[in-house]
Order: sequence, then structure tokens, then C-alpha cells
Amino acid sequence: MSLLSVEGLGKSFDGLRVLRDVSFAVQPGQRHVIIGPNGAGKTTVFKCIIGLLSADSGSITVDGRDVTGLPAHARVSLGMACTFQKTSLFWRLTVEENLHLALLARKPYRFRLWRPLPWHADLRREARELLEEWGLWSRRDHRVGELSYGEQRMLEIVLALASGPRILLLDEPTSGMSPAETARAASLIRELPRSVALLIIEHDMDVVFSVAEHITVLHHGEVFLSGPPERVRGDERVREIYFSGGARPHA
Amino acid sequence: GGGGGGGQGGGSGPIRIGALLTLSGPYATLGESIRNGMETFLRLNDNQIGGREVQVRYEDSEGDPQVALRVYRQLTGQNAVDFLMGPVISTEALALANRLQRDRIILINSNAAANDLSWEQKSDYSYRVSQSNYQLGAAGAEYIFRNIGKTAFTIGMDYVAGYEVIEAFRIAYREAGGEVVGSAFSAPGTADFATYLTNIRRAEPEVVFSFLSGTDAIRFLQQYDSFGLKGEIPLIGHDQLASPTVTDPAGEAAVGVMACSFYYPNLENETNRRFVEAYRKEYDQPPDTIACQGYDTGNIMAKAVEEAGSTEPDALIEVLKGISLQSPRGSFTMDPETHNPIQNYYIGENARDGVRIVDTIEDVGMPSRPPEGYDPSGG
Amino acid sequence: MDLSALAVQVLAGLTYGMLLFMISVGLSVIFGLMGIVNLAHGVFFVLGAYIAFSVLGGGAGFLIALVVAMVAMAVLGVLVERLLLFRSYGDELGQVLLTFGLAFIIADVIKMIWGNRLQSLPTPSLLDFSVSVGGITFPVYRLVVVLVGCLLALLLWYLESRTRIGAIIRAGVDDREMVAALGINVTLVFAGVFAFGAALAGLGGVLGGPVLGMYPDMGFEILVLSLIVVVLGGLGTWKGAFVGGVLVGLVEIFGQAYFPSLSLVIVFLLMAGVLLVRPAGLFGRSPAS
Amino acid sequence: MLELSEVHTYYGTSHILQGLSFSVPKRSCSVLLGRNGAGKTTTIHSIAGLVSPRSGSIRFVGQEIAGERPHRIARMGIGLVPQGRRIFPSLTVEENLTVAGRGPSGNGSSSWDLRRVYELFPALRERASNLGNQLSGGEQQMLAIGRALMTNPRLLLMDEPSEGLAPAIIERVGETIRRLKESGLSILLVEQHVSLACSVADEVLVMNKGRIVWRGSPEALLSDRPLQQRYLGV
Amino acid sequence: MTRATGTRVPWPGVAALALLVLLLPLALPAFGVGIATEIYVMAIFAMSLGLIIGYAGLVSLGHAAFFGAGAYTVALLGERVSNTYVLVAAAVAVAALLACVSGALFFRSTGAYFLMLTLAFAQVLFAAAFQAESVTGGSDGMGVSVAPDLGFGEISGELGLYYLMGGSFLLCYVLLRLFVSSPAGRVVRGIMENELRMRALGYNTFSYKLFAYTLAGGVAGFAGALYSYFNLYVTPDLLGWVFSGQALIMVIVGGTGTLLGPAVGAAFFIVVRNYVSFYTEYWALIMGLIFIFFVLLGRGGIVHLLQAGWRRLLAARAPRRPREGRSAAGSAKERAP
Ligand SMILES: Nc1ncnc2c1ncn2[C@@H]1O[C@H](COP(=O)(O)OP(=O)(O)OP(=O)(O)O)[C@@H](O)[C@H]1O
Ligand SMILES: Nc1ncnc2c1ncn2[C@@H]1O[C@H](COP(=O)(O)OP(=O)(O)OP(=O)(O)O)[C@@H](O)[C@H]1O
Ligand SMILES: [Mg+2]
Ligand SMILES: [Mg+2]
Repeated sequence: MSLLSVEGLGKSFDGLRVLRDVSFAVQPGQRHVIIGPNGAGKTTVFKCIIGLLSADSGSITVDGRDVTGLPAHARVSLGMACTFQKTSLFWRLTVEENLHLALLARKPYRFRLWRPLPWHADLRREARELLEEWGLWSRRDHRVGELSYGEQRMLEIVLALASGPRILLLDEPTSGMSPAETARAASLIRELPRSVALLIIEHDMDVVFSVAEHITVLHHGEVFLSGPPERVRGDERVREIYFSGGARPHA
Repeated sequence: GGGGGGGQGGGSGPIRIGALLTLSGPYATLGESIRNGMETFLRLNDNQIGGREVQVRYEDSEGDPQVALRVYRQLTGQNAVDFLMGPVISTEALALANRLQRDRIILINSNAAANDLSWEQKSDYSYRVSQSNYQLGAAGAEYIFRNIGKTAFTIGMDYVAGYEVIEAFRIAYREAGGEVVGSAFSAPGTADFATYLTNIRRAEPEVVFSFLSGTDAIRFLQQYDSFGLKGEIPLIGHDQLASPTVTDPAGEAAVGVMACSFYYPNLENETNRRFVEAYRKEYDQPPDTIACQGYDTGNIMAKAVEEAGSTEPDALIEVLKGISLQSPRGSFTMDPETHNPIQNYYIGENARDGVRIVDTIEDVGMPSRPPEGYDPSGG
Repeated sequence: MDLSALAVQVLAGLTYGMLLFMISVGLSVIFGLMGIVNLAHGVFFVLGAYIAFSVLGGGAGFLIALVVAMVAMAVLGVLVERLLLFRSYGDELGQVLLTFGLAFIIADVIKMIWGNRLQSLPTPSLLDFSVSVGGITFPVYRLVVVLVGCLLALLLWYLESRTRIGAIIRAGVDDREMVAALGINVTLVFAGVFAFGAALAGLGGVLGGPVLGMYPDMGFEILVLSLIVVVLGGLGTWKGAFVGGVLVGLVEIFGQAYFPSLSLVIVFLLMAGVLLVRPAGLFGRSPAS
Repeated sequence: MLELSEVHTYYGTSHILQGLSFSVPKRSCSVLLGRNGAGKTTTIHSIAGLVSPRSGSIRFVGQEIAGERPHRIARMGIGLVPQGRRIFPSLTVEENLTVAGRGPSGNGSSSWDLRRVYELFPALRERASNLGNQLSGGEQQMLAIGRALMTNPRLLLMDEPSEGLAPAIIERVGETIRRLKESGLSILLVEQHVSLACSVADEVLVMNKGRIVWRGSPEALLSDRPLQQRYLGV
Repeated sequence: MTRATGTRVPWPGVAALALLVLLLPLALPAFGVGIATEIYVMAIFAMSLGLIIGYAGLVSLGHAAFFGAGAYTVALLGERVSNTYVLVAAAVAVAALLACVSGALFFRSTGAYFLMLTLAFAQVLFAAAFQAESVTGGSDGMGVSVAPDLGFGEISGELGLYYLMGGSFLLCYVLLRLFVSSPAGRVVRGIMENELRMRALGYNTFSYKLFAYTLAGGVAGFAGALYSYFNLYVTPDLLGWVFSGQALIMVIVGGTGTLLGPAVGAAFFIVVRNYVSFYTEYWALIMGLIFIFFVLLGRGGIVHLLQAGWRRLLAARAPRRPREGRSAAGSAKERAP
């Protein structure tokens, strides 16, 4: 059974049809990448999956359970997490506090009213591990608003990871990162444990082809092609709509 | 209890008076008129009562009973007072009522008109020199029936005082033989009276009786005129409709409108002549009813201290009940039953050059308990 | 229900609504476009009326008084914006405190200069009569107010759709720095808008003077009223203020007739009802995710 | 055209630009490369006036602009495509463009207007009446570029314009940059996309920790693997 | 480089505060004790409003609704029941319930719209109290016929009331402090910063906000109940927007984003009003000037000013560090999209 399956998704904004009949599935542990021209509807699919937008038609199931009507927070507790294409962080809190909030989301004591947050040692430890792994530990006391853009993008991913998802949805995770950071992020993403399935939107072909096990191409709100990377790379029509003339997808 | 003000009566230092008045907000003019009246009295009497110098401390209660209580604590706690004067708003007076007894402080009520201050909440420590809502409504009713119209439409402000006044008018008017054919209560601060004016026209009354003050009165007068009702149906109200604070801004719209009031600046008597002269000189405008109340606030204190020979509360209470005064409004007596004046009312009509006094209604008091069928619960 | 009474009520509702529109549109412009909560708007209104009062008292005509009041308010607006408000952009609570403090000050200054007495502006004598048609008597001055309101709406429509200024202001609210980086002197634009809004408050004050009268603390009541209108219609759109004003005017008048016991709250109920259905008012843009 | 010498910029107490000097000649494209946090955006902001350098000089066509107010700088002919797009969310696409519109700036034929921007990015025409924040990420980036062009600048500052763009569009941006250069514009480009950068650059400047650590031709950079390794981590 | 404040309960601070409450009457004239008592009550009210403004980003202009509801509950119920605990508990419950229901209805609107909805809500309660004359006395208000009794005799003296209110203030402070630094409190703060992100992290933001709002409503109701005991008279003004506005001013003047700030603001407001109004009838003008002064002097209220002054003092003693750059751009907020 697939971990996540999207079935006949449709969505329009004020009469403008952005998605029509989008279907695909993500298997447990799979690295699934969505590509497609700008405005194809990739981010919209994401928002529908995570529950920040409600689809007009179609269904979304996780582990065979229909989640179409559930609010975002309920879906997250089923093991979804996402990053935003437009960086969305807690600007006035420090890096560490950002992470605390993310980690807290699945702690049983988040409803506790009396014991101050910083007294929970496990939270601090987990935050430190993640930040060290992603090279942000030295920035822990900075307000997020003071980080450079690339660092913010990095933190965006860490926050999503912190909620310990089974399905991680990343919307252009490496955009704004320098080549060095991109490479590093790509390898960190690749090395995530197999208990996490990945659904990634990405325009950087190096990242796409170094991570993807399965690629879905979206075009004008429809699934244009879905298959293994080799097939996509070789497809003439994809080249036309997406890579166009000069640029070659090189591995 | 903050100090127990009356305790030090009979002393020889200055007489200290705490004035708790509304000096800001929409009712600020009332507070100011009372202060001006009081000051005029003191000026005319060399700032002395019973041979002792007078110190008045004015405090703004903002028309808010919560503030009034705070100011009360401030006035009575910080420096003990011999008399308290004020408040403008009934709510404030009611909020203070049970404090007075406890702290043994005598209040000369300069304006607050709630009936209950003379009925259920009557206190030996509180005496009113103005009038009650009952008087406000009932005083002119019979005259109106006899001389102006047999059917009436009433409009009052939509709060407790409005209900009390209008209800008193209804009872007295019916007693006289008239019929109230329609009534309306407008929210305080109403900007547009068009609906009410339409209703009045449709009810076809012979007279309109109003209890509206301040901006509401001004707007009502102007709109009564501009919607063309003024020429058709006579309008009469309480003193506000003839007060310069209303008639000046209302301008031409006020001419011809009538009022029933216990005071006008052109009343013929010696006290009034001196009062008006002194008042005009200082404030450059004629006094109104409220200013007269302010004058009589000092007036009654002086008379009481003189008759009692001390500022000891018990002695004062003794003489205050039934005391008679020479006031700018003519002479009046404090009803020992209600602690409320028994006084003459005058029918006046606004002309371009002031108010013309048309008639006098003598010795109007109020009953010592609510009359049969009196139910001022609005609507 | 006879028709003539209904007609008077509709007319009265419309005229009152149009007055509300003029009173509140300045607030809406400043509030919605610049993100400034100008709690001094109400006292600007009252101050405008008082200035006109003095000018009229000096023997000048109504129109001159109107112009003087509007210019004075515009100047005051610029001063306030340049000297005080510009420091608090982006700090909404600071603006609340600042403009509220300003309202306190101006109200007290009015008290010092003109005293606490109630005042009213005389209806310009040229317009001080009423017309009667089919048993309905209606004051002409009010009809003129409606006319001016419509002209104002037209002007605002023109400014919005035929000039860039509206877009510039909204952009400036979204991202001031970026607008400057496009070569636009945001500072100047904002000062201008604030002056315009203040002048509109003055306009409302003068035109409303003969109908509403004034006293020093009236500004706070006007403020609440115009906040209702503006929020009901949706912030920052003149259309919102227009429709909101007319709606509030009609509801107020008809409420008096049919739900007298609700007279204290009927406009609040109207606003709450609208906001529960449309969280950002009738024409407001709800924050998109 | 543009000349920076010994520019020092601070955020609070942190010293970000530590004596930056370089210049962008007329009709040419200089590319700034560097790791995240190297100070590229700060450089751009210092030039555009969004942050004032504490010392040093920035000269544009011979005039000192360091510390000048941003709208003055923009009017002198410097356009900005900011990092993170900074589209006006409450304006429609068309308004986003017209707000920036400022009549032709002398170089007559090449002046930009709505029509030409829509020609360059047809996707924008379809969305003309949508609000800025309803656009997809890539569409917003196109809009940011179009908006800067609408000011008809003489010098264009572009901070990672390819971010979030699909490869085909990146191609188009590359072409556009080359054409702009031909039409007489000067461009300072910050870019992470090394291949795009090198395909349009006349000169490459590599930044690290607030300083220029290498400058040279794109060919030299592409052929120098260790250099790329060292400063760009590729 | 600054850490957000208020991550734990500063017990030494609480102890110092308690000592202050305990000893203050020794230093005050009789009149001052009354003022201090009022300040405690208003401080509780202001803190509850400060909680939703400074930690949940919900700016309300109708907070008096809950205060007034609490006050009226004690006044009305006090005619039947005299047990203080029952009355206060009822007041808190009524206010909290009102907050819970109204919050649930209003959260769809934000910013100015939310502000006006809360105002409308309070105004409806105001009108109800104003017009239900037979029950509430209408605009005339009603007297409160009970005195507080915690189980060891009626508290009626000036000092007794003082310590009752002082103790209640400390209690509320500790309670709110605990909430603010608790995990749930941090979550609420996170929602204020970026609600969308919190939802995406898996939080049911609605219920957290509602909880904070209800808590604030309950505490305001508690303050209202105390006020009834203090003032012995309630009127519809307690529900009105002017009163809500005053509380809002207290919060801003004191400083948002802290708990003690609103309390300090309340004290400041009441003291200034008492003393300035003593010397001039134009006290509103002075008050206005003070407000403007605060805003221009530095963002965010007395407490922030004090903090800044304290830091400067420390910095003056420490070896000099390089001066701040002259750039104003790039503050965290401006960079936020
Ligand atoms: N709220 C909205 N209202 C109207 N149109 C919208 C809205 N959100 C998205 N769209 C439109 O839907 C289309 C798909 O947007 P989406 O963000 O899903 O694209 P995308 O595939 O993520 O593109 P990109 O690669 O550029 O990020 C776009 O054309 C966009 O303009
Ligand atoms: N507003 C700010 N306040 C404090 N420090 C800041 C601020 N903005 C940026 N910085 C710091 O300045 C340094 C340079 O930032 P800058 O944004 O110029 O980097 P960049 O080279 O553009 O990086 P990126 O490729 O990630 O965009 C970073 O260390 C960053 O943390
Ligand atoms: Mg996208
Ligand atoms: Mg950057």
C-alpha cells in the first residue's frame, strides 16, 4: 500500500483551474520529486496535501486513511511535514527557539501549563543535535530575521525535519542556497533515513537527479508524465516544456 | 471610612466644601454652570458663610460613577470636608448615597434628579436644591392640557431619567384629562431624528412634550424645524429647551419653542437681579437653570449654617428639613418629606431676544412615595 | 406603513449615511492605505468644525469657512505625520498610543479655546429651506450633503482608477523600502495622503456641523462611529466607506422605527453580523495565505 | 559606471562588508558569487541605499551615492531585483508593474513598458489582474524582474534572479541579460547558479566574508577547479 | 543576539514583589492605600489584556466585557449568595465562558476587524446592562451588598481590602507567568509570530488561541469580581469601550510583550490621573503629552524604557564596545516578508 496517494485532485481559484485530476502515489521511504514549469501547480498540490488549501475535488489518503477533510494540524500528527517555498519562520525568535517550537509539536507535554519550556532537557538535546547536523548550531542565539537568506532556507528544512515526519514535503528546498550549501543540503536530504518518504519540488536538476527515485512532471495543472528518472530525462516532450532549448539535464 | 468629614464640625477654621462635578465629556457644561453659580454666590457674599471663610475644592467626576466614587474617596479622605456638593448625574448620586450615611457627610445635591433620591434612597444626609424627574415631567402637564393641546406625543431620552420624566408627565397629563397618543425614546447621542419626526407627524398630536438635553436637544430642535414640524405642532419641554446652551446653537430653530422651568434669567426679584448682574459680569452670558442651582447650593449651605450656628451634621440636618430660601427663582421651601424643593414653575417661550414668561404654576412639589400606577420602566 | 413616511426614512437614511461616508472616508484612506490607526481622526473632525465656527463668526461665508478648515486640517495632518507618526511606522500599538494622546491633547486645546459649550454651525442661509413633494418635507441642505458626498466618491474613484497614486500607497504599506527602491519618494507620498485624510475629516466636520453640532469631546464618539463604518465596508477602500456609511445610516434610521429597543447597539450588531460572514468587511481583502 | 571603494557596512555591531572595492563598467555585466552569508545582498543593499555604508565611497556615473536616500538613487537610474522577490502582495500584477513605471529615460528605443514586459514573460499577462501574492514562486520572480525593468534603469542590480525559476525560464533570463547589456545597460548580478552566471558575465567577482577574494573572467573561473572548490564549494 | 524574554518564572522577583506589596502601606498615606488597592485590581485586568496582546497578538477593544461580566456577576448573585469563593468562582466562570464563546466566533477576523468585533461584543453587553433596568438598575447601576469573606471574618477595613487585592494580584501574576513560560504559552507566542507556520508544524492553533483568550477573559472576570468588592457599586460603564480603551492604554504605556509591563502601566495611569487631575482640569492634555513622549522616546512602554536604561547603565560600567552602526535598515521585522 502506498504511504501517500493523491487521487483526482482538482482546484481552481476564482474560476481559474490550477489543478485538474492530479493523481500520483508515494511509497514508504520513496524519494519522489515533482518538477514542472513555473505556475504548473506544484505548490498548490503541496498545500492541498498538507491541508493549508482545501481541494475542490479528489481525495488524499495517508496509509489508506482518507485525510481529505482533516485540518492541517491533524495531518501533521499523522506524520506529514512540509517546508514553504516562500520562507516562513518565526522572525523575531532565535534559531533555537524556532526549533523548540517545531520539536514541541509532537511532545506529549506541549499542553502542560506549569513547567517552563526550557526545563525539558530532551527538547534542548534534540534541538542541538539537529542544528549541529545542519551547521546552524553556531547561529542558535541569533534572531532568525538576522540570518542570511540561505541560512533561513536551511532552517526551513530543519524545522520540517524536527517534527519527525514519515512523509516530508519540501518545496524547492535548495533555492537561494549557494552551490556549496546546495550540495550539502542535497546530501543531507539523500541520507535521511528510509523511514522518511520524501516528496520534493525542485528546479535544480543536479539536486533532482541526485535524489529522485521517481519523478512526476506537472504541466498546466495536470500530470504530464510520471516515472523513473531515466524515462523523464529521455523524454523529448518534457525537454520541450521544461528544459527548453539549451539547458541539458545533466546528472 | 476615610477620615469622617463631619466630625470636626463647629470649628472656627475655614468651611471646606468638596465639589464633585462633571467637568468633562458631554455633560461638562452642566458641571461648569453649577460651579459658576456657586462661585457667583460666594463672590456676592465675600466668600464667607456664617462669618467663616469658604474653601471649595472642585473635582471632575467625568459623569462616571466609578470616577465619582474615586473622587469621593479623594475628597473625603485627603482633606475632611464640611459639605459635599454636586453631582450632575443621578448615577453618581446613587452610587454615593449609602456612603454619605456611613461617613456622616452632608451632600447638597446640585442637580441629580433621580426620584429614588427622594423616595427609596432618601437620606438625612442628602438635600436637593434642583428638582426631581417627577417634577420635571409633572409640573407643566396640567397647564399644557388646559392651554396647549389635549393630545400629546412624548419623546424622551432612552435611559432611566427619560423614563421617569415621561412617565410622570403621562400620569399627570392623564389626571388632567389629556391623552398621550404616541411616545418615543431616543438613544442618548442620537444624530438623526427623522424617524421620530415622521412618527410624530403620523400620530397627529396637538402638542409634543420632550425631555431631551444637550446635543440631542439641539439636533432635535433643528430637525424639528427643518422637517417642517415647527409651524404645525407646538413643542414644549423642560428647562433645556429654553436654556441658552441649547437655544444659542440651535438659533432660529428654537424661536417659538416653549419650556416649563423653575428659573429664567429674566425673573423679576431682587435676588435674581443681583445674581444675573454678577453672573453676566463674570462669565459674559446669562445664567441658566443649572447656574441657579449652583447658586442655591451655596445659598442653602449659608442659610443652614447660619440657622444651626455650627457645621455639626446633626444640627444641620435639623434645620435643613423644611428650610426656606430666597433664591433667584423666587422663594422656595425644602420639603421635609422628600428633601426636595417645593417651588414655582414658569412657562416660557423662546423669542429672538430671550425667553418670554407666559405663565406661572405655583408651589409644585413631588409626592412622598410613587403614586398609584407610576411605572417608569421604559418603552 | 404609508409610503411618504417610508420615503422620508429612506431619504434620511441616505443623507445620514452620506454624512457618515464623509466623516469616515479619511480614516479609511489613512487606516487602510498607510496602515496607520489614526485615533485622532475624530478630533480632527471636531477641530475642523470649530475652525469653521470661528471663521464664520468672523463674518466669512460658509464656503470660505469650509476651505479654511480643510486647509488647516491638511496642514495639521502634515505636521502630525512628519513630526510624530513617521517614527512609529510598523509599530501599530505605538500609533494607537500616539494618536490617542494626540486626540486627548487636541480635545483639551479645543476646550481651552472654545470652551466646553455645545456649538452648532448655522446652515448656510442659501440652503436653509426645505422642499415639499407629495406630503414629504425634506431639508435641502441635506440633499446638498448627498450631492457633495457623491462628488467626493467620484473624485476618489478617479484617483484610484485613473492615477497611480492608490497603487503607490498600497505598495508603500506592503513594503516601504521596495517602493523607495523604485524611485518613489514614499515619505512625500505618505505625508500627502495623511494631509488628504485629515482634510477630509475637516470637510466632514464642517458639512456635518449644521446637522450634528459639536462639543470638545465629541471626537471620541465620531471615532467609534467611523471605525464601525470603515471596518464594516472593509479597510482602505473608499467603496467600503461609501457602502458602509449608507448601510449604517439606513440601519440606524430604520432601527429607530422598527427596533427601538436595539437603538444603542444596532449598528454594532450590523457590523458584527457582516464581519462574521465576511471577516474582512464587505470590500476588504482578506489576508491571503 | 559604478565604482565601490573601501566600503564598510555594519548591521548593528556586526561588521559585514569589510572594505569592498570593485567596479562595474558601462555596458557590461559583473557577477558576484559567494557562499551564503558572504555579504552579497548587503553589497546590493549598500548600493541601492537600503542600508548606509559606514565608510567608503560608492560612485555612480561619477556621482557619490553612498548614504543617499534610496528613492534618489533609484531615480538616478539604478533598478533593483531584490532577493526574495518582494512583490507587493496587495497589488495586482499589472499594478506591480505600473507602480514602477517611469517614462522613458533618454535611451529612447529601448524603453520598457507593460507591453514589452509581457512579451518577455507571457505568463504575467495571463495573470495581469491577480494579486501579487497569488502568483507562483517563479511567476513572482518574473514579476520582480519586470518591475525593475519598468523603471528603465541604467544599472540593474539583480539579487539571485534565477531563484525558483524553471530551467527554461532561466535560459530566458540569461538571454534577456545579454540583450539588456547590448542595449546599453550595466548589470550587477548576484547569482548562485554558476552556469548562468558564467554565461552572461564579463567579469566574475567572488566574495567571502565581506571581501572580494577573487576576480577574473568566467572562463578562468570555470577552468580553475580548486578555486571553485575553495570559494564556492563546488 | 537577544533572547526573547520571559522564559521562566523569576522567583526572586516574585518574592521582591510580594515584599513590596506587604510593606507598601507603611509608606503610604491613607488615601494612597486606597489608590494602591485600586491599582492592584486594575493591574490584574491590564495583565490579562496584556497577555492576549503581547503574547497572542490579539488586540481587543472589548476586554471590559469580561471585567464587567465578573463585576455584575458578583453584584447580581451577591443578592442571593454570600460565600465569597462561590461568587468569585462564578464571576470567573461567566467571564471565561463569554470569552470562550466570543473568541471562537471572532477569530476568523484579524487585526482591526477583530478589534472592532470585540468592541461590538462588549457594546452589546453594555446595552444589555443599560437596558435591563429591572435587574441591573440600568444606567443608574446597582449597589453591591456583599463583603469579601475568605473564611475568617468579613474583610471590610481599608487595609484588609488592600491585602486582599495585593494578594490576588500576586496570585494572578504568578499564574500568568507560569502560563507564559510553559510549553503551551510558548506555542501561543509562536502563533502570534507566524500562525501559518504553526499550523504546518501540526498545532491546532485555533484551540491554543482560544485557550489563551479564555484564560485572559477569566482573569479579567476575576479582576471585575474584586472590583465589585472594592467599589461596592457597578454600572454599565464597566462594560463600555472607554474602559476597555483605558486598559488598552495601560498595556501599551506599560509595555507589551511583558507581564509586569501592563501592571506598571496600570499603576502609572491611575497615579498620574489621580495626581494630575488634582492640579489641573486639563489632565487629559498632560496625559496625551506623556503618551506621545513615550512613543517618541522609544518603542514600547515604560518597562522597555527601564530595561534599556538598565542595560545602558551596565554598558557604561563595562568596557566600551564599538558604537552601533547608523543603519536603521534590516531590523528583524523589516526583513520578514
Ligand atoms: N490564491 C491564488 N489565487 C489565484 N491564483 C493562484 C493562487 N495561488 C496560485 N495561483 C495560480 O495557480 C498557478 C499554480 O501556482 P503554484 O504556486 O502551484 O505553481 P508552482 O508550480 O508551484 O510554480 P513555481 O515553480 O513557480 O513555484 C499559478 O499560475 C498561480 O498564479
Ligand atoms: N538585518 C540583519 N541584521 C543583522 N545581521 C544581518 C542582517 N542581514 C544580514 N545579516 C548578516 O549579514 C551577513 C551577510 O548577509 P547577506 O544577506 O549579505 O548574505 P548573502 O551573501 O546575500 O547570503 P545569501 O546567499 O544567503 O543570500 C550574514 O551573516 C547575515 O547573518
Ligand atoms: Mg511553487
Ligand atoms: Mg543574499
